[in-house]
Amino acid sequence: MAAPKKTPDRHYDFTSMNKWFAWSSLALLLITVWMIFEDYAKPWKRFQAEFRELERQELAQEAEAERQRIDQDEIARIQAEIESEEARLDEQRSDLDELQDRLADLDDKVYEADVDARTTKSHLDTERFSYDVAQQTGDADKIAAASLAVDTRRATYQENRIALEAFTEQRAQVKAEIDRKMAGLSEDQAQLIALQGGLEALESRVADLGKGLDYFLLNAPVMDMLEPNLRIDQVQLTGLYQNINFTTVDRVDRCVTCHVAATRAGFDEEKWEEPFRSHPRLDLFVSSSSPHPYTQFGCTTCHGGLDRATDFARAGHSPESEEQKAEWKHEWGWEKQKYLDTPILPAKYSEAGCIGCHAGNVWTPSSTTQDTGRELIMRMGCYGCHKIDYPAYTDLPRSGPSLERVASKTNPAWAYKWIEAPRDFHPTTWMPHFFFQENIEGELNEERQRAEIRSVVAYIWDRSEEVSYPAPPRGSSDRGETLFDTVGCTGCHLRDDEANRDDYYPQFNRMHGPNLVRTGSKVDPGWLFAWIKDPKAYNPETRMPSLRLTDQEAADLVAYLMSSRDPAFENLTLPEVDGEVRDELVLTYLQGTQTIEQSRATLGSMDDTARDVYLGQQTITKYGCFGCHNVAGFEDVKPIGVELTEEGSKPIHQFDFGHIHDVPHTRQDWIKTKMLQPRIWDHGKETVKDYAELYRMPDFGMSDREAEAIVANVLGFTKESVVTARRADQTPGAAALANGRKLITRFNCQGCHLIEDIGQAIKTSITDPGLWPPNLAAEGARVQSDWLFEYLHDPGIESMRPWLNVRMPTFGFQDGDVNTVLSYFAAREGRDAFLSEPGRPDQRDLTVGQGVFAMLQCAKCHPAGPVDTSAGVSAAELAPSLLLARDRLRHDWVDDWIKDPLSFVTGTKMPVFFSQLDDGSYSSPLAQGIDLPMWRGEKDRMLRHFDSEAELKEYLADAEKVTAAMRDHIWWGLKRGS
Amino acid sequence: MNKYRFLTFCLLAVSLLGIACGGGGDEAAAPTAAAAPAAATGSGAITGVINYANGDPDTAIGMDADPVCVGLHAEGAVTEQVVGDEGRLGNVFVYIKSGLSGSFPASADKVVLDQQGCMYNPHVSGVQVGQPVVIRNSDPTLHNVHALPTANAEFNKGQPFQNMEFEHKFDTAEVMVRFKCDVHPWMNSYMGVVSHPFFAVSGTDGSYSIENVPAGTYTVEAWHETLGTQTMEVTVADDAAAAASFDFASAG
Amino acid sequence: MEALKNLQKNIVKSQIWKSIFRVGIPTDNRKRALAMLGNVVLHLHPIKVKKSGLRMSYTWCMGGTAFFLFLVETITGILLMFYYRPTVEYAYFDMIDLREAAAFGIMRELHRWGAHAMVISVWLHMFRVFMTGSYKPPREFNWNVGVILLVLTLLLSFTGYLLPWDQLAIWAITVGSNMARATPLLGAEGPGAALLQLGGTKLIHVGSDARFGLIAGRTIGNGTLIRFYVLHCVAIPFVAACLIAVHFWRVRKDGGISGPV
Amino acid sequence: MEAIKSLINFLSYPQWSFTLSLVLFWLAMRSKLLWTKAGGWVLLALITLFFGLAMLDPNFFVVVAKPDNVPIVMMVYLVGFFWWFAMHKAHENDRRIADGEPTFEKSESEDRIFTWPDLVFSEFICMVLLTVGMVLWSILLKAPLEEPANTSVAPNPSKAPWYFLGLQEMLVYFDPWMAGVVLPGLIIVGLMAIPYIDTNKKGNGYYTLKERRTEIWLFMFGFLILWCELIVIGTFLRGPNWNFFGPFEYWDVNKVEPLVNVDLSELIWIQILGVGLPSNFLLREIFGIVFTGFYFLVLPVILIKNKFVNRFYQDMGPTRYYVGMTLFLTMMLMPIKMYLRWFLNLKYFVHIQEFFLNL
Repeated sequence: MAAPKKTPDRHYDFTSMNKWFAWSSLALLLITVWMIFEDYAKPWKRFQAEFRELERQELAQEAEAERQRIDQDEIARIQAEIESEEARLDEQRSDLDELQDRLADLDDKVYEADVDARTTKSHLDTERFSYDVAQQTGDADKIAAASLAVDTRRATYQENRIALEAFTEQRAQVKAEIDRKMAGLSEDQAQLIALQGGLEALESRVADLGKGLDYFLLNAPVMDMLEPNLRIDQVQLTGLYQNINFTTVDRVDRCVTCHVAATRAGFDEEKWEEPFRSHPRLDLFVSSSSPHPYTQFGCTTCHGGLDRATDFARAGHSPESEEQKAEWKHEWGWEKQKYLDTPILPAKYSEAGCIGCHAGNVWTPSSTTQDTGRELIMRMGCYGCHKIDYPAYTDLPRSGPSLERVASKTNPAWAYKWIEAPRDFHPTTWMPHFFFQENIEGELNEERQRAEIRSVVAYIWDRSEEVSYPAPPRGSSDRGETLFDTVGCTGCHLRDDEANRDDYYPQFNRMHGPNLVRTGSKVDPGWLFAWIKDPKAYNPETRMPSLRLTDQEAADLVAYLMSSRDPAFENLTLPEVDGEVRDELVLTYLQGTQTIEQSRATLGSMDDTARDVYLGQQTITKYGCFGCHNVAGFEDVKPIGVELTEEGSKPIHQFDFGHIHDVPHTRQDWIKTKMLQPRIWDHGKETVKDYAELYRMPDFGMSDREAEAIVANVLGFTKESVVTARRADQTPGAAALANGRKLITRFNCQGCHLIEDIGQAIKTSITDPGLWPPNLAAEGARVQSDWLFEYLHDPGIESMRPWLNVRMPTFGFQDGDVNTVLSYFAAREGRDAFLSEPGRPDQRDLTVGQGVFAMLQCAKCHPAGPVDTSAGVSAAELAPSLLLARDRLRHDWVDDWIKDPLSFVTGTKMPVFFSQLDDGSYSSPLAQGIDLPMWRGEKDRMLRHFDSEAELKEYLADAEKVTAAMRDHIWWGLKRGS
Repeated sequence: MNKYRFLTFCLLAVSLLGIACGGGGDEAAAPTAAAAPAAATGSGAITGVINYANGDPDTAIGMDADPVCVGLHAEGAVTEQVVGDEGRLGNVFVYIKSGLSGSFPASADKVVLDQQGCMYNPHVSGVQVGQPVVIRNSDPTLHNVHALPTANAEFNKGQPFQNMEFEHKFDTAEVMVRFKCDVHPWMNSYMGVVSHPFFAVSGTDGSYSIENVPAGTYTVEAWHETLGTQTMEVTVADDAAAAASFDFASAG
Repeated sequence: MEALKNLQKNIVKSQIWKSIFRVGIPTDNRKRALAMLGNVVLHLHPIKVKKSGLRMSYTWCMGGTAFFLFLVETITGILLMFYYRPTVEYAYFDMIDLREAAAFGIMRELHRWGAHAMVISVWLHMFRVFMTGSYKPPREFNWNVGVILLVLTLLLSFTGYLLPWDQLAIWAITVGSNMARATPLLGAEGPGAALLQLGGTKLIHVGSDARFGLIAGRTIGNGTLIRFYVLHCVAIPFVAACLIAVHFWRVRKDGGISGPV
Repeated sequence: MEAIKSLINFLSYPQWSFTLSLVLFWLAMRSKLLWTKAGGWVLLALITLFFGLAMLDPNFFVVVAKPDNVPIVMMVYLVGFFWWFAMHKAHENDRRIADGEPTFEKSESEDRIFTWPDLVFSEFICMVLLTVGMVLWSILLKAPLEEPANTSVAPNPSKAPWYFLGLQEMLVYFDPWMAGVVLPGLIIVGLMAIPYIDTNKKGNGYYTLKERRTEIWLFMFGFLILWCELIVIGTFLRGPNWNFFGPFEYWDVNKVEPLVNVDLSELIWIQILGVGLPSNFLLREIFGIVFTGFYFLVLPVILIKNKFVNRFYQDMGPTRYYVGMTLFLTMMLMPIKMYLRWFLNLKYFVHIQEFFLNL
């Protein structure tokens, strides 16, 4: 082993070591700068800076326009005036100066006196306390001394105050004197400010938005922790929360950090692009005066997305199309947020956001898509198979007709053909296609389906009651047609083979009942006669009302309806099915509970009919027919579909996209595709899955927008994320509205009436607007609840508009339903449902009322007796009879209505006689009109109640008094039978 | 993403530079175009004739519902839809639909719409946005003026007394605004509300003339109550009248 | 220029300066020794080291890296504690805020990646120590301290994994902690747990077993979060810091950075 | 390309990849060429080439590019590098020892260098560079943050933190009490026991392979194969439902693998002896118990007869020998169980569900 080497002093070469050190330090410096930069340069800052500049330019333009607008001559004139005024004041300079001196002097004096007074006051308070102390000692001398001290001090204080007040008064006088002298000048200056103030304000705002040194310093790194212009703008939303794993966290919305202009008005022109646009409909959303102010509701509560995000991609923006996606990727670095369960709803579905608070009861023209979707869900009967635990979809009757007595109505062969393809028979039907869908093709499957359909028919006929009806009396098809078009059938029914549901979008009122084309090939005429005479006799649960038809009318209608026939649906026979295929299906079902051996034995013990009926029962269970129809034996069976109450919160990975790869993996795309092609997810699995395992959702023949309307609802069926107190529908009024609307949709009131500006579908078959059923806007303000209660129970009792052909049907409402309607109308107008009886006015008012009634020629339109139609009066010219007013109308409404009808019902024929003035009061034209020779008689009659003509005219010029008098005349002066 | 970083970085760099150079002052607000000036009217004109082939005549009106009206028309009244001499069509509203630029201050002249003999007079008329319309009742019976616009606000005023009148201004251009009387359903009138003064209504001889048109190329539209609309490209030169005649035919 | 030099001289000669930089720039061996002796941080090192101990190719610098990362984790961890609230309501959204709004939210990345790097460097350190046979006498004890530190490192990382309170976190911890269910004798589903009975009363069940103790509940929840937070921020770092001190001290006592004996 | 990918997918299934890695490990440890500089470069080039090409595959990329999986790629490189490096140095020193020269470390260990400035300065530079590296990593790669915690929705697969994935992988072959408690516990115990079992005085403080071949073989087998490789498998190759996926396979949630495993008792009583299972669990499991007893109690004694093992027995004495042997056999239980599972579908040697005692 070699001897140890001499220990060297150093190990490393320090030149290279220093180089290492230098380079690594430089790297550290650079990386630190990079880190700070990374932390500083957030995209939202760019948006804010850009918007600031855009706004500055906009304001600069406005300022420029304002400068142009200002009349320079006017300014020059005022400035000249100011100069002359100043010159005039200069002449009185010595006077003014003296006044100013006095003012200054008095200021001092006031100040001194004030200090004196306050000093004395504080001493006084001290003496008072000393007095309290003396009281506690109980020493009479001390008490007396203290009391004396208080009194003395109080006297001094009094003097101080007097002095102060005197000086203050003097000062005010001097000031007034000065002001008086300067008045001309001040006025001119005020004018100048009025002229130029707007411009100056604008210019100062422009200057504020400039990017000067201060701007850069305030927003420089590190400095920006103090008071930057560019900052995250956030709002905490109490009670509107993120629902995470059984805990809830208030939302903290930061959207306006980038959407800088969202809450501000005035950025809605084309040129403003997102994120610099105002939110649409600021009257409804976001603005502080709207019902949904930003500070209380934020953005993500309705729109979804990650509330706290400050980055485009992470916020969860959802592109509406592939092009938009590509553009966003390129422009904003968009990427799919795998870990965000609630991405922002695409714009076309954003109404789904309403449901969180409104539980699907928005019902205003501004939420059309969602309303349409809700109506579709109700009409298509989605809730029959899918539980949807929202008030709008619970406690609803089954959406389809009862099958408990169907054997009395039609024949099995027709039923077979109907089930096979309902839309072949009724192009607009809501009944979906269950069979011959894309996932059950092939010969064997078709044979299986034929067996299934036949067995369903067999089961239904097996269980159905059969009543035979006598043939109806002879009727005239022509008369029937007229009746059909005018009596009210067309509010709910179409009779049109060419009809296409989508053409009616979004108004489906005329599809409330079945399309009545081909009725002759479907039903038994005896049944039809009995049915339209009294629908409830056949099915007590039906929503079809009675129109109180006479036998002859009913017979005419039957004749008309039976005249629509289609040979393709007549004289049909049930097709034969392959018994083996049927038996194989029966065996499969039997084997669900039995061993293979047992099932064979059971099958052997059943005859042909029993096998059909058994298979029918199983098939009805499989397809859930009882979700929409009353089927005997299925009264209490649970619905077969997936519950949809929280479908909008279902994690995306729980949606089965099967082998379909061109549908984007989003909730909305899955649901929409499912609506349009319900069996698509079986694609490629048809042969691998067992026949019974295949998807069963039927095809409703939806159009694109129908599907989207439904999606706009289903997306909103989310887990609760709003505390109860923050939800809408919490007040009794809101609940009354919601219940009323549900009932209105259920009974299709809007088929005939215009309610909340929607409806009157019937007008397509009634051309004369005067013959349309009434617009029910303001109904709650107009009619008495007692009257409406009676009327809804039996609309036949009386008629306001005897000339109408269309009849208000008898629905056979329960009291509860009627009360729902009453509460709805009352809540709509924000009024109590009931009023007390008004007192009788004096004779003078009645006389004036009568006179004015004549002068305004009210009776020209409001018939006060039976209408003589021979005089060429068409219904369109007529208005409701006023004879019913006292029983029907609300007393407090009549004069309001006369004064301003348009404010209650847009488009009403009732003219405005009393124009509204700018101050909100109304003017009356009657004081002038009374002098016309033709009204001399009325004038004389009225004058008897007045001391002078002037007094009468004063009365007549007062719109309030006159309308009240008219009301009183209508209330007390018009009598039935007069 | 990198784009923003880069931009913000530049912003930062520029700001530092600005500070280093003693701070850049505010840029003066860029001078911008003032609000569109009132455009001048010109010296051209558009004239033409409205022809009407195989037309159906006007039909008689039954005024039985109101005896007052019957009294006012001893010889009976007819609808005024297709007034015009043989082969000509009156009551056609002709106006420049597009091609104009600039704005035109509203005339202060009042347009009168009279209710006379239970008819509107004139049956077809035109008015500029903001120009006052005076609506008068010259009959000794109740009329109500129910305007049924779509773009403007609806109004419905009762005029129970003879010689009552009121004034109204329209805010928005709209061709046409229909007027009706709810008491006398035969009463109809149409008023074209346009944003400029270049419109006319054809007379019974079918002729019309739009004056003071600035030179330019315009789309001119002719509107008729029952026969619909027709449009035509017209080029107007200074001090000359461009011709634009329309041919209407009854649908039957 | 002259003035500046004077100023520098005055500063360097001032009492304050001298009290801080006691030795000055070590220019001779005595000062080099003094510099190492007089400084509390540097005195972890001996005054002289074996040349082989200086060689990166020998030590791989993995122990030092692990210790440095421990310091990085401590500093970034303390900064993160200013923002982070260990409750099920806030934990996740504090993470979001760190990402979206907090200044220097990058601390979270530093902390997370630092933790991964620390685990790897500790393993490699062990690998190196084994490969040079440095566990052999007299370093058996220090090897064992090292093994404990290795376990603590894993536990630190494991407890920290839960804190973001996202799906990744709780399911990783669920999977990890489910194993405790099967601890022999002490886990409800562990072999022999059924034997621990007192008069027919089972002592070990899901409400009392090792897993329950680990996650403070039957399922991962707020209790787990608090428990892991305290373990992660206080308990384990404290123990680890103590053992690191012991580890370093033993390195010195056992003859410095190992080399051929 | 697709064919190669399918081949790699096939080969990466554990039974083949594990066997392959055992063979490669054996070859590598016996190779000399591999641990030269040229060998190192080739190795690096090959691994990088593989990663580079594989990253072009979307399925591979998705898994490897997950933020939390990046450290594992780093680990693969670092462990690979330091394995090579340690072996490189060991071979160098072995050559020197064979040539009668002092080892590299020995030659320098006598030199004492002042800590200031050499060590302090170099340490400082290391710290600076590490900081730069950490910050760079942090800027370029965002820490993952998934959906908020939700105890009712389990992600598929649910994975433990990456450094415990070896243990999670063991769960496939052992019950949790073994994979999660006993084995990790024994790993720690085993690590701690190393200095006391290893009686080899040589190789203290310098790299060598020849002088402590067995120790290094065993340690490397445990660390590289049973720990690191299982982590890599657990991270990159275990997908939904803990199913195995080749590196280029799509992680299909619906993948189903046949899973019919039998216990040793069923194998013997039913399949071999053709009689039913006895009802007494001790009798039922008798073969398993006997096998386990044989494995842990008898095998060490028998092995003493072996010449190679006998040398250790002589060096270590009985206590060290038996402790060491038990730890070794426990470690070897892992591959044994794995092979039995793959080729015999064996589930448990001993299956006493009554006490949750399943081995």
